Amino acid sequence: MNAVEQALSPKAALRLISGNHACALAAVAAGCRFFAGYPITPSSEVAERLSQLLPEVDGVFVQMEDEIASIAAVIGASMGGVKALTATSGPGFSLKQENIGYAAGAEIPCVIVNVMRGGPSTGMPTRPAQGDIMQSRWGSHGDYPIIVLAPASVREIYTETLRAFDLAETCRTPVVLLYDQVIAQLTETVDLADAKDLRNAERKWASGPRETYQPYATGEDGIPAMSRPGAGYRVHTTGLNHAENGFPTQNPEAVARNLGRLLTKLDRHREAIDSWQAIGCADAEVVIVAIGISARAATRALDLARARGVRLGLFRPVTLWPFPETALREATKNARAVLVPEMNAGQLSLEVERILGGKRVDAIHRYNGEPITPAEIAERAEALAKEAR
Amino acid sequence: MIVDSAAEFDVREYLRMEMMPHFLCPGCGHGIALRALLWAIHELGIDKDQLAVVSGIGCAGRLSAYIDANTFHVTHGRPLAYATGLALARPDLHVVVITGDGDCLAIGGNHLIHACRRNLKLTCLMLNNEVYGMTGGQVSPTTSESRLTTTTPLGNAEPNFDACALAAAAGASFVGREVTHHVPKLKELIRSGLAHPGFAFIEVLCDCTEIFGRKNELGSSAEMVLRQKSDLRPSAYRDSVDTPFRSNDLPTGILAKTDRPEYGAAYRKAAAAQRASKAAKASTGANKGKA
Amino acid sequence: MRDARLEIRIGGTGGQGLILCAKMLADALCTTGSRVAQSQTYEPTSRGGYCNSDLVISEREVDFPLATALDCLVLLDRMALKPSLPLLKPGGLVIADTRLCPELPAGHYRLHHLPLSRRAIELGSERVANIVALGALAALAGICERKALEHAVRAETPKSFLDINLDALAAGYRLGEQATPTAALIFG
Amino acid sequence: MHAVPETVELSKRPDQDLRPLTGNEAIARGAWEAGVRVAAAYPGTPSTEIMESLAGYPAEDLHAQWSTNEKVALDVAIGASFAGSRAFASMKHVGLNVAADAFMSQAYIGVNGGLVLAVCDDPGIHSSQNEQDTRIYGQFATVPVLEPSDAQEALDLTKLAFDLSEQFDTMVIVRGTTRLSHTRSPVAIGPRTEHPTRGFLENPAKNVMIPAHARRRHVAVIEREAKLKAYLETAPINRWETGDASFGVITAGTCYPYVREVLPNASVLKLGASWPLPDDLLRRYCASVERVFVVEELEPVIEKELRALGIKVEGKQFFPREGEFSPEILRAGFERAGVLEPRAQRAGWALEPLARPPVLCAGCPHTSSFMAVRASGARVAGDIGCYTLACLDPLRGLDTTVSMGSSIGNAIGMAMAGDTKPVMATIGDSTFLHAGIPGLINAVYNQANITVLLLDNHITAMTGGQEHPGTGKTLRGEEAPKVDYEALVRAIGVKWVRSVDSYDLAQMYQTLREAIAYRGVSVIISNRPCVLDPVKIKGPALAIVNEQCNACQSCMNLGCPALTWGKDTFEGRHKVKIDQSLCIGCTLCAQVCTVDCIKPAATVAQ
Amino acid sequence: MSRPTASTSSAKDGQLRPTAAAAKAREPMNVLIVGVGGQGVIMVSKALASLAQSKGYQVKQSEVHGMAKRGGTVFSHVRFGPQVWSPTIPKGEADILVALEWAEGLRWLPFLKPDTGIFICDTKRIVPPFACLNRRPGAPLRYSRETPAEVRAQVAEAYAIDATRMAEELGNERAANVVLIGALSTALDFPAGDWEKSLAQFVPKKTIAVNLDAFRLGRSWIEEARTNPVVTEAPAAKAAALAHVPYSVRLEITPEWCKSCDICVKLCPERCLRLNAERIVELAQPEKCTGCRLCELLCPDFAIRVHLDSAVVAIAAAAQETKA
Repeated sequence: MNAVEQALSPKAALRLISGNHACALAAVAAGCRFFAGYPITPSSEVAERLSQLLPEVDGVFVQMEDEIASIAAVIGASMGGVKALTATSGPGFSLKQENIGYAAGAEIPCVIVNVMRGGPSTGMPTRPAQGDIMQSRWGSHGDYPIIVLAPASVREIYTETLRAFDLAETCRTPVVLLYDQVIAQLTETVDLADAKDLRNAERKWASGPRETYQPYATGEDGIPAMSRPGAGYRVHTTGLNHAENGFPTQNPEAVARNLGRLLTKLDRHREAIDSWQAIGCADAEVVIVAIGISARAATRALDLARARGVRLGLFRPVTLWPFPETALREATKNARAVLVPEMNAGQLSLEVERILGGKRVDAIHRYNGEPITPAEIAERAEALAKEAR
Repeated sequence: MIVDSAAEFDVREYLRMEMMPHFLCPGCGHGIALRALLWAIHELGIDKDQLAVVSGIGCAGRLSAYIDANTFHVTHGRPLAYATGLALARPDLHVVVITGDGDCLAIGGNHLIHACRRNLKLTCLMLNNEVYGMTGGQVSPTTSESRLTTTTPLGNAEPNFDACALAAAAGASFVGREVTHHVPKLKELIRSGLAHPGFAFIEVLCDCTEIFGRKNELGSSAEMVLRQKSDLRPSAYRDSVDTPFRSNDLPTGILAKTDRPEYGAAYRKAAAAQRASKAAKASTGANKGKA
Repeated sequence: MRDARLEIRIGGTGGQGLILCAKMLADALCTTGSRVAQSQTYEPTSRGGYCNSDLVISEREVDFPLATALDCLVLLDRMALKPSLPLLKPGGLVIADTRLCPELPAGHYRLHHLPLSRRAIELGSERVANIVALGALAALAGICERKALEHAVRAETPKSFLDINLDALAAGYRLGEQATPTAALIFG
Repeated sequence: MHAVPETVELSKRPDQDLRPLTGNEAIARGAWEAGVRVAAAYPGTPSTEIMESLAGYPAEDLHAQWSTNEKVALDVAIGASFAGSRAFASMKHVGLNVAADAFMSQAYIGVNGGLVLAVCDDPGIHSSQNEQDTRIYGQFATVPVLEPSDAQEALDLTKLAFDLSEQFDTMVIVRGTTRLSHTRSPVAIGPRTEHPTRGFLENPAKNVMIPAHARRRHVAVIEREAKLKAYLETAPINRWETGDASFGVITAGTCYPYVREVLPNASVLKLGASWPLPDDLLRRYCASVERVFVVEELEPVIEKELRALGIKVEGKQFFPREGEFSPEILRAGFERAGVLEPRAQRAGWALEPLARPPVLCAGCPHTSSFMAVRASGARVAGDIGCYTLACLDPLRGLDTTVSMGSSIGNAIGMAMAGDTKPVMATIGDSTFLHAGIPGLINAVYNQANITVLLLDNHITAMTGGQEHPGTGKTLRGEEAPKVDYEALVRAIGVKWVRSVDSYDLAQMYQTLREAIAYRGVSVIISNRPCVLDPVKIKGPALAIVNEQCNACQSCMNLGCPALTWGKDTFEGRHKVKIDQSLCIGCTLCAQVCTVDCIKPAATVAQ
Repeated sequence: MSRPTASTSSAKDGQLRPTAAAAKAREPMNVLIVGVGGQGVIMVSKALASLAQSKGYQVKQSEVHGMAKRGGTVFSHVRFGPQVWSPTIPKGEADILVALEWAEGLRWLPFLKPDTGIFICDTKRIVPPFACLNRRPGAPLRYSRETPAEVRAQVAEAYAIDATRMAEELGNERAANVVLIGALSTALDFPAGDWEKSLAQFVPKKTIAVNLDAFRLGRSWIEEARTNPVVTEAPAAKAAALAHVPYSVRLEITPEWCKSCDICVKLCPERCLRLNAERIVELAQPEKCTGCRLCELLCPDFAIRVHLDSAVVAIAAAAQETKA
């Protein structure tokens, strides 16, 4: 029994584990056999853990010379048909953006963990923040689709990591696992017993004769079948705009056709992609929309407020991007106001405002490295509820 | 023997014919270097399906598109990093990197030195034409001093890299340099590089006639091809009678070769050893338990 | 619901093994069915600077995993005093090292001034002060079974340190069991 | 090829002694013994060693110089004669063409100090562009021509020529041939006789050739011819050797020993001067034999004169008008004429002789120049010099070669006539100074669109390495001002001038192409010393790494004599090997080698 | 010794009187020394002429200059005797032919006296560039094919000496000509000591010792060869096995790929390519193409493919022939 099997054995189902370690464990469980990274606080434990785990499963861990090299190596490994992961934090995430765009454009599956810390720039390496919400969606240039998952607990890091690989592989897209420093380095008791029901999805591999194979031609699902090097297809992969045959083109029709397909491909898989949690929203006067540690504080705030007779609800997008818009509208349809507590100067609230156009949206913005406390949320939400009555 | 297979090697068997003719300028040395690469691949009998070519951005980066193999045209400066991932994940593939002087030494310089140090089995073919050709002729890390480029209108004042010395200093276990005029020799060098069980860095001095040559009045392609070597004066000619007339002295051929352990194999070996030792422990533990 | 939540902080300086002892405690609690969230400060000056390790213990899944109101505070250095004391619940339990945290301001808490580090020195290594503190905390707070804690200490200790750690844990338990509050509840 | 030391020693020992001298050395000795004061020449095979040999005599005895061309050399000698000193000029047959203008006028003027012109013909064309017969020049200008038959006579007749010159107030030609020049035989030498300067003779009517003076001088020249004829009737330089009266042979110069070789006992009239001819002597001799044969190399000069005298002679119907004579040619002629029994023909062994034409030396800098010339696709007017050899395979770099300095004028004409190819002239440094400069001036003046490749190898290489005004040294090796070609060319008005090291093949290719692209006169100075002179260059030899050679023949294309085929082949083509005793390490082959298999021999396992 | 000229005519009464020509006393000795420029032919002939002159003979030594040092044929006629007329030796009259190079020796063989001539020849082969002009596959080396054995059958007395190797073994390749002088000395009546004295005047001071060794080696070699014929074949004389391999060179040009860069045209060793009116490469002189593949290898656009048709068959055949 190797470390992974041990970790996943029923006896060990209930265990104490940190967020970053959960991510590492889940990655291996999801079939990830390649990790490339560069040390950066507060994500390094993912790398450290995988450096122990991957050799156990005949996978490869490599510490690269920088974050750019890390994402590049990850995409390279994935081009080779191997599920691959990298993990980083703000400054490193910034460095990775060009190549994330490449992975999106060339439709190479990969998973990128971004543990959010204070910013901008080097910011506060050991303090939590939630300032990469927009970057995770729009970080690379040009238009491209991407999936961003925002787990709020150690257990969810585990499950969302599994899901990240599933989505990356099935949708042929980079998936960002976005969580904050608190969750990353928090050690929690988690029950992994019910998390073992993995889909462990495989990429859609090319089949059929080489002569008729078009690397970027798709069927209804909008996801092209990928060719595995060595399988005899010998295709070209490029970051240049390309036609269905994979070769660069500047033909406007071909570019529009293929890029248009790329930009809408996730829409056809929203059922699998979308994930959220809505607590007590049905009768809530005020719905709190939050992710990560802020959502954890909000959960407690719900209890605090109910004790004082104020009905609060919580909408927590687990899939942050594409944003579960419909679910948010549904969850907030009865609420008089929405409160968005977030550890940044206003990112999630922008998206919420956009989606809920016209509804009262208030926000708590915190960027001093201190998590927003349940009491603060409760207090503001109560005030908001009273105001709205 | 370096000349043997010329007769049976038809480069077209390795080209994506639908992509031809290629987009390179007339007389571009990259085309010659590409032939040498494909020839070497042919000689080694590497299955095209098992061949992966990773290239960066620039004129050299575009070459991968013409090779009938698994080809990856990646981001600027990063082909070595992509290739590192690919080669580590897929040790069964033959991974070749085609990169240019700017791609490899400027934006990708960090990856180069670490690839040299890491010694993963990769063949890095750096086509050095002394200039950023794709972007219209800007100064590159290998542009010779005093040369004119679109960004050095006064003549390049920066010293240039000796890429091979750099790679060797960074620990590359195989370093070689050749000019395009010596196609069979270049093929042989690349072949040795491909066969080398570790990281092989090969610099090919290529002419950029249309942009660099024209700007610096270096003559036609044939003249530039000849000049590459007369300017180089490989050390072999150092003592010849024309010594006083030329100063450059860049060596060619295999310039460094060591048998350091290959990273991927070493890593896998260590991992396997660890797995074996754990399995042994586990089984003895289980036996004890039974007893 | 508030009753279902217990918050413990072990405060001191970097290098005192605060996180390790919090983890041992968390492990012990975990085996006994509690849900634990353990977090800590990661200061840029992780060696010698202020450091703490927090445990939030709950019967069900911990909602907010960070300390909001401490039930117990272990002070292994005076540095931890200032950031931690304001979080202390009224009437909370404070265990402070006599040597490294000799003076405490007046407040509404139960204070046990114990020679944790001195006892550790007597045992042969100041580095086991954290385990002494862990024993004392376990004894005074009564939050976990001694056997479970001993098991956790065994699991997390390298062989060469096992004896001294177990001795330290026992010494801590003794200190805790014999202790009477060195200061009465003070209403400031 | 420089001064012969033993001759210098001899000059210190006036007692008669036998020394092995070549004909050229003997002519020089004769001039020295005759007290010559000023001597000038332009090198030209086979005459070159005459002046080199003269320069071996003490500087206090005579001034000897290389002049820029033969006309200048003759003018220098004429000047010295004007000044009353014995003067001497030497040249090859075609050199006299260059000097002909001065020569023809000087024939009218005559001499003050004795003036002798040694002209060496080249029957058989060993190293020339034609085999013209200098005796006709003597006839044409009414200047006596003495013809030595061996080295001893070369000495004797040269000495005599000075005396005759002063006696008859005429320049005298001593005519040699390649065979005389380059045959060594024992010569009795003598001391030098000083002839103090006579001083300038102020006599404009004789010395200034305006029409009025010249008309009178022509009369004097014709009178002089009569006097010379009279002298020659009895002169001991003519020899009547008796023999069988059934036939006789009239001959002169180097034909004489061949005649004697073939007909040891025949009646022979050996003429010491082939112009003018002693009519009476000839009549008397012809009357003494039944048949008369004239044996003379090249043109039937004597034969025609005899026919003009009404004497029945036989000659050119048996002995060819072209090529160098040999005993077997004479034997064959006499056999055909029926005076010799045909020899039994032996069934010869059919041997196909190996073609071994002269080639550019290993490492010759012209090689790379002509590689580039060839690649340029230009129409090339060549000139006289080693580089004329570049017309042969494999360089095949020349389209025309006419005469010294003709290349530039020829190129101008080709360009003006609208040759579809770019037009180029290639000319050596010495040839350029000899006769190329006026052509270049003409090109600029007439705005010709041509490229001139000035092949500066720092020496007059073809004739064996003589100094010239571009080398910075005189004939005697003293420092001299050096021509700055680039400045000279610019002064002429050429705007596009570039110097290039011809060992830099790529640079050579490029410069040539750019020069051709320039509209107007462009001049490239290819600057590389000759590998033989003034010092023999020998660098580390190169060798071929045999197993790497793919027999592409790129190096064989240089035509380097150090390169040949080894025993191995590749795809049916021969692999190359380098003769290390010939290789000088110029690296040109390595520069064209497409597999980089040419390395210093020391690093190549043989 | 008197002046050798036969100029005994005298002028009397204004008329030149005839005299008898000097009778030919004895045929002179004719030695023809030949080789290639740079081999030292002139030195050999000077040494011989000097020795002959010191013995009181009339000597004529005639040679060519000029082009000779440029790798061309060099010959020197040495004639000595009481009376020598022609400076050159008539065809079929040479008593001894000394050749410093194999093909040169063959070239001058017709000058040797058919019945009594002695042929002394170095087996060294200096192959001129002209012998390699036809560079097409299978083209033979245009060098003399006759073997020493064949020559021996035709000549009265013939010696093929590997003088160059012998000199190399003595430590100075350049002394090969002196080995041949040694051989020559056995054919003439001069004492060995006189030869050595003459030699010493003509070789560089530093090399006198090695040259004297070379001389003695040449002498003893001949003496041994006379009693015990040495078989020395000209090296690789029969190395024409690969000649006439029937390759047919064919260039396959893809015109739409050619970008007119001119590299192939400029670097083709045979200059057989050109750009046509459309600036596309074409094989202008197929008869010159050797199939060297340089154009194929250096074409950046892959527009040229060289085929050596039936190459496989030909190579196989040639290999078998070599084995046989």
